[in-house]
Amino acid sequence: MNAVSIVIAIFVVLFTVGGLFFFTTSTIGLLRFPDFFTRLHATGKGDTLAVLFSLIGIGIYEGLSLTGFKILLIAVFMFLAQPTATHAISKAGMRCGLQPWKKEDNRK
Amino acid sequence: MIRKTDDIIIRTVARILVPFIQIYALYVIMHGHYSPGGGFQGGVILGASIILLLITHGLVETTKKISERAIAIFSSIGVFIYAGIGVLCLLLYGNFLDYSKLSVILNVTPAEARSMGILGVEIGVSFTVMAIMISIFISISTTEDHSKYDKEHY
Amino acid sequence: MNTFFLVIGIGLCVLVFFVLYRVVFGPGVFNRIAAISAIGTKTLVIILIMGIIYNRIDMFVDISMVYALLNFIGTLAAAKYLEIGGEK
Amino acid sequence: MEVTLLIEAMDSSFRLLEDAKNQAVDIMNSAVRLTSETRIIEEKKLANIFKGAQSRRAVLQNVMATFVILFGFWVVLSGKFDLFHLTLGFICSLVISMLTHNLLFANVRVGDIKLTIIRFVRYLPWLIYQIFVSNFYVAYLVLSPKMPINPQIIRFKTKLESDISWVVLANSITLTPGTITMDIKDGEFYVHALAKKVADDLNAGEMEDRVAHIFMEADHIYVQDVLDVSPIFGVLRKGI
Repeated sequence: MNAVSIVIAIFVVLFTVGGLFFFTTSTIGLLRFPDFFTRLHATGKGDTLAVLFSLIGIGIYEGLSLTGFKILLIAVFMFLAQPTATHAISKAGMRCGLQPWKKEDNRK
Repeated sequence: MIRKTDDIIIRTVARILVPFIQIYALYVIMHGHYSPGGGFQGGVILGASIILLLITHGLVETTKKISERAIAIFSSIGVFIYAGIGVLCLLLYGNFLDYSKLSVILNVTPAEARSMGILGVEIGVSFTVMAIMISIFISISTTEDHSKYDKEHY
Repeated sequence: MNTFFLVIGIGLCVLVFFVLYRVVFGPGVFNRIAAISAIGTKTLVIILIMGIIYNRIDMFVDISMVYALLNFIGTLAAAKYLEIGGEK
Repeated sequence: MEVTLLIEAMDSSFRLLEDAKNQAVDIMNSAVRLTSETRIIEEKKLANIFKGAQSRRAVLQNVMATFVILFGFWVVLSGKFDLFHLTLGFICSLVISMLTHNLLFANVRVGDIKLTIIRFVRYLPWLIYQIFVSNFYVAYLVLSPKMPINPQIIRFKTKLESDISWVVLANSITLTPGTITMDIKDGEFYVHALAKKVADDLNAGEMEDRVAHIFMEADHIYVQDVLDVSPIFGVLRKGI
């Protein structure tokens, strides 16, 4: 195992563990936040960066090839699709008359 | 009746994504004998891209591109291609879908003939799957009146 | 390296089980849809990690991309359906 | 007697002349009108032919551009460069570009496309930095035991015009700390913000200025524009 592969392994571990960390925070946010819109904050943002991190980690592990390019393509697609999906769900919720949670009311 | 959304964000993202999704679906169909996928999966993605167009641009604008009559024709053409290749093999003294017998017509070696025969069958399957998916979606969404849906279930 | 990816995959699976709580008990349809979309995003990464473990990532990357596409389209369709139901 | 007869004859002859003159004027007028009408019709026909040719040319351009992009995408996806697969890719991208030529280039604004792309690429690092900040913000909120949130909905009217810039703005708002775009009605953005501070940050309008700068919309002078111009100005001053 030479020096280059060790550096690559360190980067892979760093990015993938970062992805797992942000997946964890988004999941805890989904469970802990008080209402629908605040939960969307957790999933919409957390999942985008987590997927980006995990895909970068796997792409570095895979190296510069056709497969690596396809992984990059998935990352670009998620970057475009995840905010749009979040926006679509939140708009549907607002049109259906869901009331956003306020600080004053204490319902969980 | 499927109305088009009044949301400009979803409409723009869909209109940018649809051509790429379709070329990806055709890639899945055409490379079915090297990688996973093939006729059925590619057909599903192709149908899903048209459904994305339907829910964002509405029924009227989509049927300008691919009319309901064309969808019905596509569904029967797909079955015709599939069965036609099978029967052609029968006529050449082989079994049903015995592609290697096609080498007499195509003027290539039996191995290449098998590859081409699989490709033809997959194209037929994908046509049928795409057409049936779109026609199911259209017939479900145009007959039911959505306004009767009560608000308690959200 | 394979063991490391195995650990990451198991961690993601555990997270999917936690999100499943929102799917089952979440008050209302919208929480369920948001949770299902989050599960789809995690599954996409799990599929890629499975590809690394089985050493066939060139195959699994196509499946993962199809999964991302269908997840996106499914979420949009559900949102559109509920939105039409909401307008009187 | 003869005098009156003479006068009557003269009168009638004058009247005849008058009628003839009126008729001639009428005929001349109608002839002029007819020629002008035919000319207008001819011009309209010509214009129609010209416009048809122009729109056909625009469609052809769209098909060509879509075809080039899709064929490049196919080659990258396929990764096989033998004749059989390239032919398949050619046919597939041709069919799809015929089918979807008005989707990819629906309403392109007239402008410098190269400069737009360069500015967009320069915008991306800032966006990625914002996503980092937003994720750490959400992580901090989630992991802190008291969860100090105070959600509120803010609305503002945007000054952007084209749909692409709206998409970039809405998705950037969704990805940056503490805000998601909820709804857009008649150019008004409804934004759900997690805390008062975040909402104030958004109302300051830095992001909107940046997006307007990318797509060269809204009449504002930005710092970046001045920086873009300054090297040219320096060259000019050296010449003087």
